[in-house]
Amino acid sequence: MPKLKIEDLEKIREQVKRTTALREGSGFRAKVNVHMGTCGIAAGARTIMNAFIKELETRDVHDVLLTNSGCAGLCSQEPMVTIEIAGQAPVKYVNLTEKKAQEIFEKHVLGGTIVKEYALGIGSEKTDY
Amino acid sequence: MVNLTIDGKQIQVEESATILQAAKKAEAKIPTLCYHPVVEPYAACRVCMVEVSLKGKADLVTSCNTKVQEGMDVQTNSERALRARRLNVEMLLARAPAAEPLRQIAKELGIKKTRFAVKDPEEKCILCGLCVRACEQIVGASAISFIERGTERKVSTPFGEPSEACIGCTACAYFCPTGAITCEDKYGRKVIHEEMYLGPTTAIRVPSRQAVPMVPFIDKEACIHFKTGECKICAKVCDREAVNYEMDDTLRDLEVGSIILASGFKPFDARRIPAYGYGRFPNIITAMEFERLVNASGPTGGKVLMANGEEPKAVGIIHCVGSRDENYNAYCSRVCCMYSLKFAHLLGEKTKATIYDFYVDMRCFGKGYEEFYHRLLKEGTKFIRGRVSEINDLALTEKEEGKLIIRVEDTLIGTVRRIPVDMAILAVGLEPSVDHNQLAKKFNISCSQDTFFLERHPKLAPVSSFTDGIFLAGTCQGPKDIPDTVAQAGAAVSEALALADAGKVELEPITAEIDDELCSGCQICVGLCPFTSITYDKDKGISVINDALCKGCGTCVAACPSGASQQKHFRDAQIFAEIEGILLV
Amino acid sequence: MSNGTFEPRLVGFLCNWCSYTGADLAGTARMVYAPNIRIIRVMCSGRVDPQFVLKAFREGADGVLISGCHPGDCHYQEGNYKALRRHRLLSKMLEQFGIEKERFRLEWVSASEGTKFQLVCNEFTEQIRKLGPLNLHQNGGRHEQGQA
Amino acid sequence: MAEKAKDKTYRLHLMVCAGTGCVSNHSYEIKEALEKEIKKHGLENEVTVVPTGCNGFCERGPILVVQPGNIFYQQLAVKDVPHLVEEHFLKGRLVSKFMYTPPEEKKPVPVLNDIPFFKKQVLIALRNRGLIDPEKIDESIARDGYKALVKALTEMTPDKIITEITLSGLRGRGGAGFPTGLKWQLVRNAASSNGGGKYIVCNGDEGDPGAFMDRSILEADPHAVIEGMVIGAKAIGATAGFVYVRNEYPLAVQRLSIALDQARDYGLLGSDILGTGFDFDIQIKRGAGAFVCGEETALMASIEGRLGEPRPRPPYPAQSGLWGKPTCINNVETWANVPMIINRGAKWYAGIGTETSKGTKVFSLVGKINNTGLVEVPMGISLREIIYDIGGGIPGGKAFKAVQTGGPSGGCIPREKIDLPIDYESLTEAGSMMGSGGMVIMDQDTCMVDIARYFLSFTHEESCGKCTPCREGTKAMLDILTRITAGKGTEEDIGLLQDLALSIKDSALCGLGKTAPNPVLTTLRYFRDEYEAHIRTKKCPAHVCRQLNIYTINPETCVKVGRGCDVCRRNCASDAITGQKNEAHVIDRAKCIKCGVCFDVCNFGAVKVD
Repeated sequence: MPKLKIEDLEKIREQVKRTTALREGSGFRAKVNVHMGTCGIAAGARTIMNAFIKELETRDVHDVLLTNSGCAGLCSQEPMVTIEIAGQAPVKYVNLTEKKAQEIFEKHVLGGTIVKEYALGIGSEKTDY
Repeated sequence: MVNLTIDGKQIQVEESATILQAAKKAEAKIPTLCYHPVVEPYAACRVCMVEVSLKGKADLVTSCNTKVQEGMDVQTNSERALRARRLNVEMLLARAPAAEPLRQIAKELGIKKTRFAVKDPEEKCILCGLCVRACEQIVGASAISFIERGTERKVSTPFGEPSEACIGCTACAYFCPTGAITCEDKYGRKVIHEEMYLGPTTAIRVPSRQAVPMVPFIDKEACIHFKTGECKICAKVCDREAVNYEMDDTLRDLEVGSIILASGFKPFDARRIPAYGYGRFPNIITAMEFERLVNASGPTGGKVLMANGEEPKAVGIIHCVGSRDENYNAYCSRVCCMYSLKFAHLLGEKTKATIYDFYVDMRCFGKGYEEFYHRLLKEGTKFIRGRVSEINDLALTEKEEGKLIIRVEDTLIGTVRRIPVDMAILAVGLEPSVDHNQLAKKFNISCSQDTFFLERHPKLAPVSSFTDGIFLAGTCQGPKDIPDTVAQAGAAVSEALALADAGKVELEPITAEIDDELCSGCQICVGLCPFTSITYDKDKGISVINDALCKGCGTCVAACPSGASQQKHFRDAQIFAEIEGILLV
Repeated sequence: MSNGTFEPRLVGFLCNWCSYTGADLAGTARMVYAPNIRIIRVMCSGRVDPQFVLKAFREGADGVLISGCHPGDCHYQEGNYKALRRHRLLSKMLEQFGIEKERFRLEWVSASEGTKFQLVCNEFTEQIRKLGPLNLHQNGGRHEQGQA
Repeated sequence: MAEKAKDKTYRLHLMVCAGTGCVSNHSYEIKEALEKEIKKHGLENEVTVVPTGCNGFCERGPILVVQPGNIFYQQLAVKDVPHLVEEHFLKGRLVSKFMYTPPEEKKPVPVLNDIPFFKKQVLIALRNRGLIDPEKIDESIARDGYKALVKALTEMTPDKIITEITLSGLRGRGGAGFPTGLKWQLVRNAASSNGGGKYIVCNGDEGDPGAFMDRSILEADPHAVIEGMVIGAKAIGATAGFVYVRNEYPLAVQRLSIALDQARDYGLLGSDILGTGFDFDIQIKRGAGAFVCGEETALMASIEGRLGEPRPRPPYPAQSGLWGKPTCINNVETWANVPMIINRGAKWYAGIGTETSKGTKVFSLVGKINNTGLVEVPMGISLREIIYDIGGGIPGGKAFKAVQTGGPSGGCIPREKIDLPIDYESLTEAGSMMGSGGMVIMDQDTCMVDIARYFLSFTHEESCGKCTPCREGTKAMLDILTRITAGKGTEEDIGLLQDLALSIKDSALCGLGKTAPNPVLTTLRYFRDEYEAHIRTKKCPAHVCRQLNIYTINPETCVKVGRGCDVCRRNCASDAITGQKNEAHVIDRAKCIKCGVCFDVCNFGAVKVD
């Protein structure tokens, strides 16, 4: 392996940080919580999850926390996602598809505008973490 | 310089001094156990602890390794120092109750008995590490060290096995203050002439007591410094700073016209005849040892004494030891008869002993020699003709008790006799010197059957060798006595001078030559010449012989495929003709 | 040659420093040895050209002896080693010519070994006597016919 | 493959503790099981498993922390893995039965930071524990590893570095607490004799019973130590460094070797580091486990290949160390602190801790405490906080009696001093010392004479034997203490013990000997009554010294409760107990060897000890 220069060190740092940032637990501007209870998974939450992962990767976004939780209690409207922009009330989206997820990610998570047509409501209960 | 106070006394010492050294100057006594001036301080026994106040801070330190500092106030016997010292000595006493220096210090400190458990009342080792440090720092061998930890600690060689690193210098035993390390005296025989053969020699000595110049030298074989690079004790104690380790044997190239070899002889080793008991019984000595003994500058001041310091009452002199003997040397050593007679005479002069002289033939061939023999006959020496078969200490009668018994067949009366004596002198013969063979090779000299150098001609060239310019003198050519040696040496010098006086040397006429026309330049001859006298001339494409270097062996001639190389006086044609000639009939 | 008892004709090449002096010693010591050997002095056994040996055989010698200093004692340092090598090679060649290798001998005799020289001469003479004459000439090997 | 993994974003990171404690509790098996299960559920592209260094809460191993979310699972077994994977990682439901429940509470605490054990800790030396895979240099770099090195090499002069360290107030974490900046300054100023060169040494010869912070740091974050050493080398002008680590720490040696190789590959070690023209390399020297080799002069002798025994100081290593060259020796923890100080500045570091002791200190909590483990706390924290808040108090609701700090060289601090704020000075004041940071907690059932005897037997065993006070003195003290615990002590023994202790402290050659009497001195100071009880009434108040115990059987309990179960008689080694089933059993005092087996085996509490 060739010896590193100072700039290389910085490059490695940035590159690896992206993948390990999740472990740090703070400093995120938004949290995307995919509800992955049995009902959610049955309704296709995995696809939604993968869609978000793909978005994060392709857009090279590192300050958004993607996580999952159990059933939100509204099994009929699964798949569901709760999006919480730092300092704002969480918003729940229901009946999602891959396409909707992409749109929500772009407009709400990155843009800060709530995509009202897919939203269930604002200010629902907070998750534990 | 540093100013400090020791026990209230203001003194000034060098900056590099330790408190212990300063205390010595201030005449304050600090007991020590693990300290020795010639090795590095170890600070292990903690007996030399003193209380030091510096800048308002008081502390206990070991005086052996702590350097002095400006303004130190040292209390060698403060309550605090004494308490630590006493307790440490008391604890050490429990470990090594048999260590004398420790008991002495304990006594001085008023410790009568240790309160701690004694493991071994015979233990002497106080683990001061002087032996380990001496072995490492002075000897440089590091053959011993501490093994185990804590109370199990002890001095040992690696794995407790005899260490190859040990050079047997016994420095550890010497440095041991308590006698916990001892060394065995393997040379149990304490005899007065031990200076000659017995015991390891000292590394610094004068060659002999009458040596000129009377200057000591360092024997590299025995010196620890040359084995390990350490020690240098002699330099430390020499006030004149005369010890020089750098001085080395130097090789000097001298260009000379002729060489006289006078490499001398070595006495026959009497140990080779076990029946004569040399080395096994005390008071059986060789002629050289007797010479040393009887010498006024010898170990006894010239008195003839036995190992126990008494004068012998009967002495036997045995001729032909190793000479005229098919089993050892067949030749006669020529000098033994006469020196044996001299010994008999000296013994008669210096002692009241009965003297027996066992001879095979009395060979008194020189001028005045026979007369000397007759004088001895008159002096009462008992001459017995016969070769001694054995010397032992097996007494058959009370009279023989404690004596050496010489068994011999007296050929004049035809009976085997047992002669009890107190001392036996072996008249050992002469052999070529130790490096005789290497010399012969180096100078290309042949040796005769008796292994001495061979002269060119016994009658016509008795001091020349087969090599021009190399002459022989003295016993390297054959056993001879002093007058003969002097005569031969004179002759050798004359021969050499004759050459020098002529100022020129005639070259061998028999050198080889190369015919330019015939030489094909194959260079076979170049590699063959042992004298590198043949070189290849690149320009001409032929080999060329340097006449001055060529010795005329003709090896190149025999190998030349084209017959270009020829030896003067030994040309191929000449030899062919010779062959034809001798085979005509 | 002769009728009655066969007397071998031997040629000895002796080096000047050891063997020739050794022979001299045997002579001055009046040792008796077989008179069959005819001696040629060379400065060194290394001077002995293989041609000399062949020539000796061609001229009618029944045996050839080369004698030099003991190994390591050569007056010229290593001439005797050269002789040793040549002896080995030449022995092989002689066999191919039909000359028994026993007829060609190399011995080390030092200047002090008069006795050894006597011994070697007597032994060699006896050996050749047993082998009989070389008879090169009867087998068409006459030198008048030229060499191959 | 490695390159690809670097870019891969995972939804979940499962941080499996791979410190020695958890590894011996089969954490590698857990890791394998996790990977297998994850694959089974097809989650391998969403979830990754990362082995980390010691998490610190060793009591609860094997430990798994799920990130993001900081979910703390503890005491996992391989059989639990399928359930855990399915519930949490697949379905997203936290599994509370694997969570930690603090002793006094009923509800499990899911999040690591909410667990009291972690809440009060401030991580500097252990900043990367549980967050990176110590065998991957990239992860260390991502957590700002070698950032301080760049700063030190490009922006700072050696003097500036030393000033920064001096201002931070960092003191040696190995025990004595010598100001690190000052030490560096001394080494920097020292003229190097015979041909130049200076050395850096990292002392990882951790030998105190119950202390394992050096091991944990080397295992969890070897790059922090390497980085600290390179910065130190730049500051003092050294070209070569050694890490002296015990061979009994195979995992630490292995991780450090890997880290050194990776750093060398990256050009962070060796010649021309990061192209700045600075040369420095580090070698590992493995020690054979002699306690005394933790003493700096003995350690250097050992590195040089000589007998590992101390030599008198001065000269200090700063003047004449390894092979006679000026040498800077610091402890593992000290080195690990250095990069953070350079990164975040002396002011930040000096803001933590007390007036004289700055920063944090890592302590290992062992003994009679609920939360055994490794904790990093700010200086000045009280013993009470450590023992009760972080340590979770004493098991079985027993009373706290004393804490031994500083290992066998330290002393016992009694209950009365529980509110002592911990720093170098306060501990020394209390007769103990900071030491390397071992904390052995003792409860009411601990006999302080026996504790002193235990520590003395350790120092006696580990004394190199060079100097008289340590070699003979520890033996003498141990003999006396053994005598006292066997009920054969006399009134004079206490005086003699005190004299010996003071004299050894005063006159021993090295730190080992000078501090060896501390356990005796502190127990004499705070628990003299226990010594007196052993000597005068031949009783051990804690019933630990069995030779002083008198065992009897309460006949009533024996018959009524235990129905003369006969277990004690069958187990008695010396046939001292007589009796039959359903009858009261009796101990024959003459025959009793006081082994205590009957007391241990009696299920009914019929056997009494007095």
